[in-house]
Amino acid sequence: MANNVYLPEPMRIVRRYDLIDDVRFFQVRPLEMERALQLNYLPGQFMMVSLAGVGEAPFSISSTPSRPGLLEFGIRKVGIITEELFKLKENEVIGVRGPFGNGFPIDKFEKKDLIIVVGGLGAVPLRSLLLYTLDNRDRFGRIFFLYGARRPAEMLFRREFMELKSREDLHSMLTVDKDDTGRWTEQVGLVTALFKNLKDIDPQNTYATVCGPPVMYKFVIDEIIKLGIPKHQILMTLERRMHCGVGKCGHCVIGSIYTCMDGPVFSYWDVMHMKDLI
Amino acid sequence: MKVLKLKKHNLNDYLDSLRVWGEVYGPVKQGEKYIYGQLDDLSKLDTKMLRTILPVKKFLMPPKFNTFTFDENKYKAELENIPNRIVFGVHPCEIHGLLILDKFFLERFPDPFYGERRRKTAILGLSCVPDDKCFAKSTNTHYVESGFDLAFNDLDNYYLVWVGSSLGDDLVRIRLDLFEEDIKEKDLKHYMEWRNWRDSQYKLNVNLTAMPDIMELNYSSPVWDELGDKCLSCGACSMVCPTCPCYNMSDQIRPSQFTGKRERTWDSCMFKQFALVAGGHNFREARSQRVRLWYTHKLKAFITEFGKAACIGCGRCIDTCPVDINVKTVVKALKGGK
Amino acid sequence: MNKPKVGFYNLSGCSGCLLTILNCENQLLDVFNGAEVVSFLMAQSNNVEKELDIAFIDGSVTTDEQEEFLHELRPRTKKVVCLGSCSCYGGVQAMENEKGTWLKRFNKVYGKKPFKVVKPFESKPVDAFIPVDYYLPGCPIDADQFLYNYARLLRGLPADVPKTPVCLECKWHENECLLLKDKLCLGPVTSAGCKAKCPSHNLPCIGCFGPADESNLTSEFSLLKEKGYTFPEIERKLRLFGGVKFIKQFKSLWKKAQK
Amino acid sequence: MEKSTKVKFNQIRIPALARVEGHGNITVEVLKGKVKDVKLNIPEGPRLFESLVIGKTPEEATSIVPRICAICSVSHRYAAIRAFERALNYKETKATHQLRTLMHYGEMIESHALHAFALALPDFVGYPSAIAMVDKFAPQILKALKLKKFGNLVMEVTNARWTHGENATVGGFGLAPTHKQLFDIKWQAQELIADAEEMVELLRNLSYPTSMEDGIVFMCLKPPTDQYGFVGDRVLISTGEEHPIEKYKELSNERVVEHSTSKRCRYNDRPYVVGALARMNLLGERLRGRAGECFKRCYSLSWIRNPLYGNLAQAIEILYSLEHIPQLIDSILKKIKTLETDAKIQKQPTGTGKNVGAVEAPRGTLYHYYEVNRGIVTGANLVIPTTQNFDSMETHIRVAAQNLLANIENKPLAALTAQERKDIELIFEMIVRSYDPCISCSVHMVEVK
Repeated sequence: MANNVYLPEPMRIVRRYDLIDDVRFFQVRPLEMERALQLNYLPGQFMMVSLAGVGEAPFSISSTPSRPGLLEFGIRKVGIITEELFKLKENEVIGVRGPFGNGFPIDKFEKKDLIIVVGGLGAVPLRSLLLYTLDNRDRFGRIFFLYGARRPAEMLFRREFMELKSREDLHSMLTVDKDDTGRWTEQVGLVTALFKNLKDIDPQNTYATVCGPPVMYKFVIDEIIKLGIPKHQILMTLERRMHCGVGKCGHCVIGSIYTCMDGPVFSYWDVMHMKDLI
Repeated sequence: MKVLKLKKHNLNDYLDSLRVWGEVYGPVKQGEKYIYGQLDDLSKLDTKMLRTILPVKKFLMPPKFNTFTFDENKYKAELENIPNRIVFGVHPCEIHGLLILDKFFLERFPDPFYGERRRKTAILGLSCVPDDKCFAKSTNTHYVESGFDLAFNDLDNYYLVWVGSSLGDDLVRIRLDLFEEDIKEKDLKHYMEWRNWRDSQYKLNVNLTAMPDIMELNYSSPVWDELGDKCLSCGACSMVCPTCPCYNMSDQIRPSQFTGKRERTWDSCMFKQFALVAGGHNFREARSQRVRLWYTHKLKAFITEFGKAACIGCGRCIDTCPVDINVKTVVKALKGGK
Repeated sequence: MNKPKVGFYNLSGCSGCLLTILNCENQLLDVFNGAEVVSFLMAQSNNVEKELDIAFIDGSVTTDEQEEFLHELRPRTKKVVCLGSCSCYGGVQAMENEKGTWLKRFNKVYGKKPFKVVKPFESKPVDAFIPVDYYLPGCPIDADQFLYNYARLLRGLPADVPKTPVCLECKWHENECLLLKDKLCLGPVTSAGCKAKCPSHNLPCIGCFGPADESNLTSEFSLLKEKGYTFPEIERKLRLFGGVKFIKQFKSLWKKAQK
Repeated sequence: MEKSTKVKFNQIRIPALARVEGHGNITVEVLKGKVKDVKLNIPEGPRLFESLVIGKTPEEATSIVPRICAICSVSHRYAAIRAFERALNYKETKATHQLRTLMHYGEMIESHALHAFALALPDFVGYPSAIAMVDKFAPQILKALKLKKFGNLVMEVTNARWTHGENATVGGFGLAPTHKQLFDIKWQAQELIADAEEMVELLRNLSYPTSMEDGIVFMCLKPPTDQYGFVGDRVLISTGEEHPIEKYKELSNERVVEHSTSKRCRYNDRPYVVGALARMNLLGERLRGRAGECFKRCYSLSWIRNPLYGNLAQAIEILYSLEHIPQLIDSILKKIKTLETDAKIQKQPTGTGKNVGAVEAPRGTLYHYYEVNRGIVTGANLVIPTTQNFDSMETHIRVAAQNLLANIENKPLAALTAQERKDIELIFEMIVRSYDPCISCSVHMVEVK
């Protein structure tokens, strides 16, 4: 059976280091170079990571397809599989299959302005989108990147995002709820407070993407709605229990939606329309 | 489509001859109920059966089976030891159930485990006469045009046999001598009379028209809480439903060495852990939410997804739920208020 | 790599859960090779009591010696696993069957002469004395469920014991529903794992795996009541393996249902 | 796990008996070269089973009593069924009886294989466990495990589970086995006979210590036919007496002792022994076939004095059971059509009555007595094989201690070398083990009025 959708593909862990306290960065690649170069995916898609004897779980891809050959994940230690994943060292082999899910509708973003709003761990999938748009900078309009973390020590990819601050073609705003270091040079306050800095938004020509903890959605979406952006141009990514990634096992079902196939990226219109989605 | 005739007294001989192709299964009485059992002994075959406890899906995605064996990090799919099987006696409604599962498992992201078993399972349909729990006429699943290899229509002392696939044709050719090819006008008349008579035998009508709208309107209805209070969360409804496909995965390893298997078992969205994610959040904590999901998924979501409800009117839920929660009672509760 | 150190212990019980392990004849060498079995009194005589990665406990606590043993065991053990209904719930011996205090019942059986060897008391589950990490219920435990979890625990993974109702496995075996045949079956409120052995033999579930994850007792009661069963009949069945906690929960629910 | 009380200077103490079911320890006190006191202490926690069955239906009680002990759960179940059926005037059909016999053979094979080969044998060849023996005795251990597994299979097929199966009930069975299952058992039994005989030979060729030898009174049930067997309604005693099981109280004379949560038994104020060795001594002459040949080859006058031959007796009983299974199954298969109806449970008992029922458990005669009032149990009394054997165990330990000390010129205990002490302790343990004691069984059975 050549195309077994459930068959994990062996991949080697190339690099791993802690992003923050309980979130670890994993860079993996297929064992064969040829296969590595064939890897194709969209920002917002996810992979099923498989540890033989332990099980499988879905993880958002954090790398961008515009930098081929490698896959990157930011994984929080929260369950049995991640606990085991954290025990693995560089050069060990894990099983990976995918990509799954719909991903962000990149084509629709062409020539449009883009507001990327991140809370906490939401940086994992949205980093993929951010890096993708920066790598293809001329295809998109203005890009606003708003990232709120609780404390400086809880900001994922902090150094990387700080470096991006110097780019003139990106409006990057980083904020923390509270600075407990005394050395934080960026904003302090909630991510919603950053919206006042967004100038001259043309709502019909702007897409907003949001990812963060459930509590954040409501407040952030209120702000986006205030900007007049249509509901179908507001996109968010959601989480559910998954065993297959391909709409079979049923665990991620919500109404007629399989989060793994029809999501994990949904428009705010979907969310309003589909009960139980958030 | 080719149609043939088979004299009734030749049925057992014919089924016996099919063993050259694969294992032969059919309805067998077990206690007061029926199951699809292996027909080592054709005298066990009972063509009068109404519904088996488990539907045909048990052949295509067994309650528990291995998907992969593994060592260290090499996975090997377990697809080789699946035998050829012939399942005789599948009623029209259940063939409709198979068509739904086919869509589900074979269209987007084909499932090789289902696909391989489906390919190796010949479906031999059999006409039936409804009892007071059947409502296939309401779901329009009481006749079949596709999804089978052979379909037997019982007309007193002979069967009209529809050949529905090239495999079906091959199976006929194993004992072509038992079949007659000349369908006469009186056969057609006989068949039409039988249809009319059989259509008149449906006593139970469960009207699913407008269910999506009704369910939408009833989203916050207290009906769900009442059903949730009553539901035993035993999951039996999911096990017996011909269109319930949900499953769980678990990796089993040996204590002293790193070899193991990845096992797949039937699951039910009626169980508390079903939508529980790592970190402890449960998306459907309340039993009422789970009952609502089950019925909404069957009677509303499937229509959005596949254009028709995932209920085939087989009556298994009516026959199975100890506390009388089933398509009939739920639809009634939603439509009639109480 | 060092093999994990494990110990198998038996308190008051029938030893059926340890016997179930010894009954895994085909996997027995695997069981003993996968770990360093430092203590297994029933199977070997060269037992050493030392630091443990995992302790498996069969049986309930009924004497002061056993209580002391648990307090001695816990600090030197990383994971404590209860095997079977006795250690998980107290076992049949915890059903507080007849009226009166435990002492009264004890004296009735043994007379008033005190024992010199031990001080006995009413049977209690292990977690009444020390924290327990995992529970594998059953009377006795199921061999496959044990082997699956044993391998997981040796690898440092948490136990995985789904407590879905017996009905799940019962349907897998294509049994007729005994409740629908008006039998007093505890299937819907009892945890599966037993492979539905009793219903598969036309015998109603006696609840030997203890409560399911989400036992809807209220609904089970109304159903059984409808079928003509009385409170004492239902209670007697639930008491067999339910354990003290379950009995209490069941009593309060029953009172609620009466209102 | 027992309290690590300090061993006194004049004591030999074995703190926790290994490779037995349940908890026991031995203390032997010696004063001036004379063995003063021998105690087999049983600190097992009481579970008050006698009280648990009161107020239950016979059906529920039959589910409760096997939980007394996993190793003889089938015998407990069978004894309870016999007692209830005798009390409530049930007639056992032939098909039911044969299925029950098959189930009982299953337990004999499994329990004996576990005990003789995995628990007792390691002592004779100097290993701490059967698993440790694999290095040198792999083929034998694998054969033993195969036999044990087969016993479990028989119990699973007849009684639904290895341990605590629920299929056998008052009035019959929940579900009769299928033709295929029975045929499979028959074939396997035939194949295993050679293995069982080989294991008998292995045990026959061991060297048996003699230091504990002393005359023994034996008791067992008398099978109703002139064949060997494990059930009956009369009791045979090696003194030549014969009594109905209704006299079980006078035969066992249970009493309470301080150092044990189990009661003790004597007959005519003498310790007596039940179990495989008793059955062989009293009924061995009835054995035919290969088991009969083995018996003739193995039997000697030591068998009436030396409990260690109990292990060998068990091995011969495995062979006996295996040899009888094929013909038993042939006879069951002839009735396979009626089996499904004949052996099926009749309606649940609701009657009134009282009586005793007895079976030979692997380790000896087991009596269950119940009083039932309109379908509810109002009284129970159970006498357990191990309880009956305890006094004899103490007697033989005493004899052994005296003889072993005499062999080393009655040295004071304090002067014993570690090896000398270990050798003595090993003999004590071997004595206890040879009775295949089931300690958790022994603890719980006293009369409730």
